[in-house]
Amino acid sequence: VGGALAGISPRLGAAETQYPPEIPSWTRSLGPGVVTDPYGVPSPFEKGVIRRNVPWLTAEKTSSISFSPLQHLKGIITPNGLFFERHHAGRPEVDPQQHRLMIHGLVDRPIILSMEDLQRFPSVSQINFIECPANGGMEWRGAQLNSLQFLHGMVSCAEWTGVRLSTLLQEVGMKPEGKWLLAEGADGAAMTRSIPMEKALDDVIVAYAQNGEALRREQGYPIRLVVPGWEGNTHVKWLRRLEVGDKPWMQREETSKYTDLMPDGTAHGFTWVMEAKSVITSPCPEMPLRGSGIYQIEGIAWSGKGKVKAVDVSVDGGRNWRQARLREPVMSKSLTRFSLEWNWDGNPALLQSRVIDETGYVQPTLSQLKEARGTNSIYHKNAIQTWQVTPDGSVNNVQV
Amino acid sequence: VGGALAGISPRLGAAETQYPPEIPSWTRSLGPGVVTDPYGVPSPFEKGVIRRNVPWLTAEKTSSISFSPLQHLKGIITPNGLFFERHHAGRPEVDPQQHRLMIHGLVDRPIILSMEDLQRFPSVSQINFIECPANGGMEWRGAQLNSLQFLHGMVSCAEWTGVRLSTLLQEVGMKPEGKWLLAEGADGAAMTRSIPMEKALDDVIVAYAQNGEALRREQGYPIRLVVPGWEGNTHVKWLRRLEVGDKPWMQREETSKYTDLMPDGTAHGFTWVMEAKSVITSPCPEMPLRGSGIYQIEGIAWSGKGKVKAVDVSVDGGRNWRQARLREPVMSKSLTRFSLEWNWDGNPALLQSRVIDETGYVQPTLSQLKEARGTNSIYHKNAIQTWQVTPDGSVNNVQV
Amino acid sequence: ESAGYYGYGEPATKEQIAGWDIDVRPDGKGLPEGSGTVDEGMNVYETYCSSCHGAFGEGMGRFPKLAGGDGSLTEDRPEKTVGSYWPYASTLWDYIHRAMPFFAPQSLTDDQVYALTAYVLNLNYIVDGDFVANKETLPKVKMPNEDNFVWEDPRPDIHNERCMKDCRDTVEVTDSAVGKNLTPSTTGPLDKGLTE
Amino acid sequence: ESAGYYGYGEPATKEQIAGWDIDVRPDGKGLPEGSGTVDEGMNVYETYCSSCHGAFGEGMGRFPKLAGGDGSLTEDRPEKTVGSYWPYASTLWDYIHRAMPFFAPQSLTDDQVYALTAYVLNLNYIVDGDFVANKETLPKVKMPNEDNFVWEDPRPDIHNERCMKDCRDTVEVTDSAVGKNLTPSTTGPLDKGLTE
Ligand code: HEC
Ligand code: HEC
Ligand SMILES: [Ca+2]
Ligand SMILES: [Ca+2]
Ligand SMILES: [Ca+2]
Ligand SMILES: [Ca+2]
Ligand SMILES: [Ca+2]
Ligand SMILES: [Ca+2]
Ligand SMILES: [Co+2]
Ligand SMILES: [Co+2]
Repeated sequence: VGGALAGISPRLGAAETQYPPEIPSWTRSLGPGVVTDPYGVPSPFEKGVIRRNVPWLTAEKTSSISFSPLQHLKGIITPNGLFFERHHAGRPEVDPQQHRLMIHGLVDRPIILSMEDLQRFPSVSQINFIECPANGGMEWRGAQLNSLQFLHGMVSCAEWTGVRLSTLLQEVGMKPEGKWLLAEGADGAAMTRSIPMEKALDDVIVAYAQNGEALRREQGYPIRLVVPGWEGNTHVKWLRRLEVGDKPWMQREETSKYTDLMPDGTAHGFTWVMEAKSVITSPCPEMPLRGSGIYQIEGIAWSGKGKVKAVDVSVDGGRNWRQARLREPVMSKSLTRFSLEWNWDGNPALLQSRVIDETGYVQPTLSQLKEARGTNSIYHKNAIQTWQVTPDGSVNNVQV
Repeated sequence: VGGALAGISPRLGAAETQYPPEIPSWTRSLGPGVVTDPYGVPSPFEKGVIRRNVPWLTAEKTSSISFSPLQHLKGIITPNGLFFERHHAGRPEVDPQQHRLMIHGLVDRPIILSMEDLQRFPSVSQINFIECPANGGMEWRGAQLNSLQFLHGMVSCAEWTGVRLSTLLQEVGMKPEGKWLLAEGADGAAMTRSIPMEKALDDVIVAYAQNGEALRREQGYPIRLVVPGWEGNTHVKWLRRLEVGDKPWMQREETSKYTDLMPDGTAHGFTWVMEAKSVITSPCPEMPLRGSGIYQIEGIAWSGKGKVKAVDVSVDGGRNWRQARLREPVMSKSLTRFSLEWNWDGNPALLQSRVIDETGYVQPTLSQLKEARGTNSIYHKNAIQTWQVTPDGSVNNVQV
Repeated sequence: ESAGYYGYGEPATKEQIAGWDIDVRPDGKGLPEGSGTVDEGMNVYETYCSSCHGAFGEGMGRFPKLAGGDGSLTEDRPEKTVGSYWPYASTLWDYIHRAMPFFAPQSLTDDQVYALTAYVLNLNYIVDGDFVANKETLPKVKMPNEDNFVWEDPRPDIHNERCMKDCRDTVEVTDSAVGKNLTPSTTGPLDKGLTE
Repeated sequence: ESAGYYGYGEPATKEQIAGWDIDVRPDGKGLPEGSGTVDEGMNVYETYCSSCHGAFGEGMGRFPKLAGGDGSLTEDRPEKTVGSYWPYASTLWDYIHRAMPFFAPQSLTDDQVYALTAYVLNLNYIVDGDFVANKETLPKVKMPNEDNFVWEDPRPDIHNERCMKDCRDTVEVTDSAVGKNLTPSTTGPLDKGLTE
C-alpha cells in the first residue's frame, strides 16, 4: 500500500472508482474546515430529499400544502427543513422584535407579551406529531397518487419547547365563565380556531422552539400553538392572540372547512382528534424491493389519543397479521416506529400495517371508513394503506 | 377596524410599528407559498444562531472545532445545522454511491457493504449526546472565555438511526478471539480508535441518520459510529472499516491524544466514558438578566454512564443547593433539561449547577479535579461551572 | 400561583385590544358599527372579489365557489358553498374581514365587509335584495344548513377486534394508482405548478 | 441468527482487504515489507514535513512539535512529543502512513514511511543515525515513556456526597474571564481566523 514519491495523490483521476481496494480521493486530501457552513446543510448527494407539492391539488401555492419525504426519513424526529407545510396565505416573514402575543377576553389581566417576555415563563418540551386532517384525503374515491410522500406526507414530528397554556392562563387570571379559547395567527389568513378550555389547560403549549432551535417560518416562527394529537389546523401558527370566551367562535376553519360531511348531508364538527394511523414507509412506491430475500418492513404509527400500543403487519392484504416490533421511545402523541422481518419470495404480495393505540382502538380499513362516512368527508382518512408488491419489486398504491 | 376603500393596505409604511393596536404588514399581505424552500432554512432574524470557532485555539480550520450555540438551544435535540464540529482533516465530501463499509479481521465472512446494503439490516434509533472530551479543556488553569458557546459548546444531542454493531458482527461471524474492534474513517485523517468488544456489542451503532434525515457531512455522512456516552472521538465519522482483533491498536488518537496526563508524569489511557456534567444555559454570558424578578434558571445535564438522576442548583457559589426540576424525557446517555425558579433581588450571585447520575456520581468542583489531576490532563473537564451575576445583570465565567 | 405572579409583559390597553380583537361570533358578539347593502356589496365585490370567485360567486379555476350547490350535499359531488353548507352568517363577515381579498387581507372597511356579506348572502338567495347588513340584522340570519351540523364528535365510529388469523376470505384489488398519471415527480427538481 | 443470515453485501476479497487494511499494532502486526534509513528519512522529511513541523521537529506556529520535551511531563508546561510522550513506535509508522503529509494523506510509499519513522525517532534520540526501520526492527523499539501509561480508567476519582446546606464556608472568586480579551464575538459574523 502506498503511492509514488514523484507525485502527490498519484491515484486521483476521473475514471477511478473509490471503493476497495482503491483509496478514495476524499481520503487522500483535506476537506473544507470547520464553520465552512456556520449553519449546516445536507450533503449535495441528498438534494432529492425535499418537500414536494402536488400542483393540481390547490389553486395557489400560497394556500397550499407540501409533503414531507417520509420515504427518506428515519426514526421519529422530522428535521426542521423537511417538516410538511400548510399555509392559508403563504408564509409570513414575522419580525420577532415586533411580534406580540395578546391574551385577553374573560380574564382579569389582559396582557401583551414580547417574545422575550414569553421565554421567561417556565417552559416544557414535548415530542409530538402534527398531522393535517386532510392527509390522504384525495384517496376516498380511489387510488390516485403512487407515492408515500404525497399519500401520507402531511404528518411530521418534532420536539417542541414552549410555555404551557395553563401557565399563561393562570397568569392572566381566567374568569370562571371562560370555557373556550380563540387562537389567532398573524398571517394573512389571520388563522383562527376555537379550542375548548379543557384541552387548552391539558397539554397545549405556546411553542417557540422546534427540535432545539427557533421555530421555522413554515411552522409559525416565532410562536405557534401545539395542540398534541389534534388536527394540525388547530396548531395556530404565527400566533398573535389568545382570547378567552364562553362560547366557540364558529370560525371559517371550523365550519366551512375541517368538518366532515356525511352521506346523509349532515356534517360533524369539532372532530378535533387525529385517530390512530400507521403506514409502511419501507418498502413504498419510492423505495421498491430489489430482489427476493430478507427485508425489514418498517413504518410509522401514531395516535392523537396517546401512545401506540401495538402495530400489526400483513403481507397478504389483511388476511393474516403478525405483530411488529415497536422501536423505543414510544411516547404519547408522537410518531412511533415499527418493523417486522419479512423474507420475500419474489411473489406478488399486499402489504398493510395496522396500529392499535392505548385506548384499544384498531386502525380501520378504507371500506369501513367509506361505509361509515361515505366518500365526501375529506378529512380524517386514517385507513389502512395497502402497498401492492409485484414480482419485479415495484410497490404500488392500491385499494382492496 | 378596517382600512380605506381607496387604497389596499393603506396603513403599510416604513415608520409604522407592527404591534398592537397596529395590524402588522405581514398580516395584511400574502407570504411566499409552499416549497419556496423545498429544504427549509431558519428565519433571517436568526442569522446569529450559528456554530462558531475560536481562531486562536487551533492551527488550521481543517483540524479544528466549532461550538454549538447552546445559549440559543431549547429542549434536548440539537438541530443538525448547529451540531458541533470536530474534524482532523476537514470535512470530506463522500459519495454515498461509492462509499463502502468493510468488516474483516477475526471473522468468518469478511464483507463489503454498500450504503444500500447497510440500510437493509434491522435498525434502531436512539437519542444520544456526543461530547468532545476536550470540551472546556482550555479552562484548567483559569477562566479564559466569557461565553457559554465556547466554554461548553462541544456537546450536542440527536436521534441517531442505524444498525447495531452486534447485528453486523453476528452477520460476519466473529471468532472467539475477537476482543477488540478497530473503527476507521474515510477522511484524510483516516481516523481510528480501538473499542473493546464488550462496549461494541452493548449499545454501539453504525448510524446513517441523524434527527430523521441522512447524517450531515460534518457528522460523518454517510455513516458514523455512535458509541453512547463515550468520548466523541470514538464515534468515528465517515466510517469505512471495522476490523476485529485480539488486542487494541494503540492508534495516535488513543496514545498521543485523548490520554490524560497526571502531575506525576503518568498518563491514563482508555478513559473512554464521559462522566456526568451539567451547565446552566440561561442565564449565561450571552443571555444576561434584565432586571430583578422571577427567572427560570435552566440548563442541560448528561452522563456517559446512563440517566441523569437529579440536578441541584446553587445561587451562592455552592454553599447551598436546591433540587431542580428535570424535564421529560429523561433518557440514558442523552441530554436532560433542568430548571429551577429563582427570584433575583438584583444582588450579586454565583450560579452553579451540579448533576447526580444514576450511578450516584456527583459532579465535582474544578478544585477537586485539579487536585486529583493537575492542570495538564486537557480532557474530561466535567467540573461545575460558576456564572457570576453582577448587579447590572451581566453574567460572567469565573472560577471559585 | 396567582394571577400576575410573574408580572411579565405589559397590560393590554382597551385601544390595543380593539385594534386586534376582530373575531365575530354567531350571536353577533364582535360585530362593529356600520352597515352595508346588497347593491353596495355588488360594487365592492366586482372590484375586489369577482376576479377570483366569479361574477356570481361561481368560482374560477380552483378558487372557491361562494354560491350555489343547494341540495348537493347528499349528491355524489357535493358543492359546499356559503349557501349550501355554512352554518352561520357571522362567519362570512368574520372571514371576509380577516382574510379577503386574498392578496390584501384586512384592507376593507367595516361598511364594505357588511356590504359584501349582504351581497354574498343574496347571491345565495338567503337574504333579499333590500337586505341591509349590520350588527342587528346579521345574527338573525338563519343559514339553510345550520341544523345539519352535529357539534359533537361521533368517533370512534369504527370498533374493530384485533383479528390475527384468517381475518378475511378474499382480497381483491379494487383500484390502483398505477397509470393514472397524477403523481408528480418524486426525484430531481420540483414539478412546475400548473398555475405558474 | 447465524453468520451470513442476511447475506447482504459482497465478500471482501484478499486484494480488497489489503488495499484498505493499513493499521499497525505495537507488536508489528500490519507492518508491510520495505525499509528506510534515518538519512533517507531526512530527505523525505525536508520535502514533505519540515514546512509544518520545523526542520528538527520543533514545530511551527501551532503545528505540532515532533521532538523534544524530554522530562517535561511533570513540569508546569509539558511538551508532549513523539519522544517525550508516545508509548509505541508503531503508532508513528501508522499515523504518518495514514495521515501525513497533512494535505496529501496516504500518498507516501511504505519505504518513505519507514524512513520518516526512523528519522523522527532519531530526532528524538531514540534510535541511532544508522537505524534501519523495517517490520523486524520497529516493534523492538522501546519508547521512553511507554511505562508511564496506565491503560485502565481510574475514574471515578472523585467521590462526593450530595450536600445541600452549608456545604462550604467561604466562596472566593479566584479568576474571571472578564477583560481577558480572548472571547471571539458571539453575535454577528464569525471572527476571521488568525491563520487566514
Ligand atoms: C386573488 C384571489 C382572491 C380574491 C381577489 C378574493 N378571494 Fe376569496 N378566496 C380566495 C382563496 C384562495 C380562498 C381560499 C383560502 C384558503 O384556502 O384558506 C378564498 C376563500 C374565500 C371564502 C371562503 C370560501 C369557503 O368556502 O370557505 C370567501 C367567503 C371569500 N373568499 C370571499 C371573498 C371576497 C368577499 C372577496 C373580495 C373582497 C374575495 N374573496 C377576494 C381567493 C381570492
Ligand atoms: C500542512 C502542514 C503539515 C505537513 C506538511 C505535515 N504535517 Fe504532520 N501534522 C500537521 C497537523 C495539523 C497535525 C495535527 C493533526 C490533528 O490535529 O489531528 C500533524 C500531526 C503530525 C504528527 C502527530 C503529532 C502528535 O503529537 O500527535 C506527526 C507524527 C506528524 N504530523 C508527522 C508528519 C510528517 C512525517 C510529515 C511529512 C510526511 C508531516 N507531518 C507533514 C500538519 C502537517
Ligand atoms: Ca486505481
Ligand atoms: Ca374535523
Ligand atoms: Ca398606524
Ligand atoms: Ca481519554
Ligand atoms: Ca373577541
Ligand atoms: Ca489490520
Ligand atoms: Co501503504
Ligand atoms: Co375592521
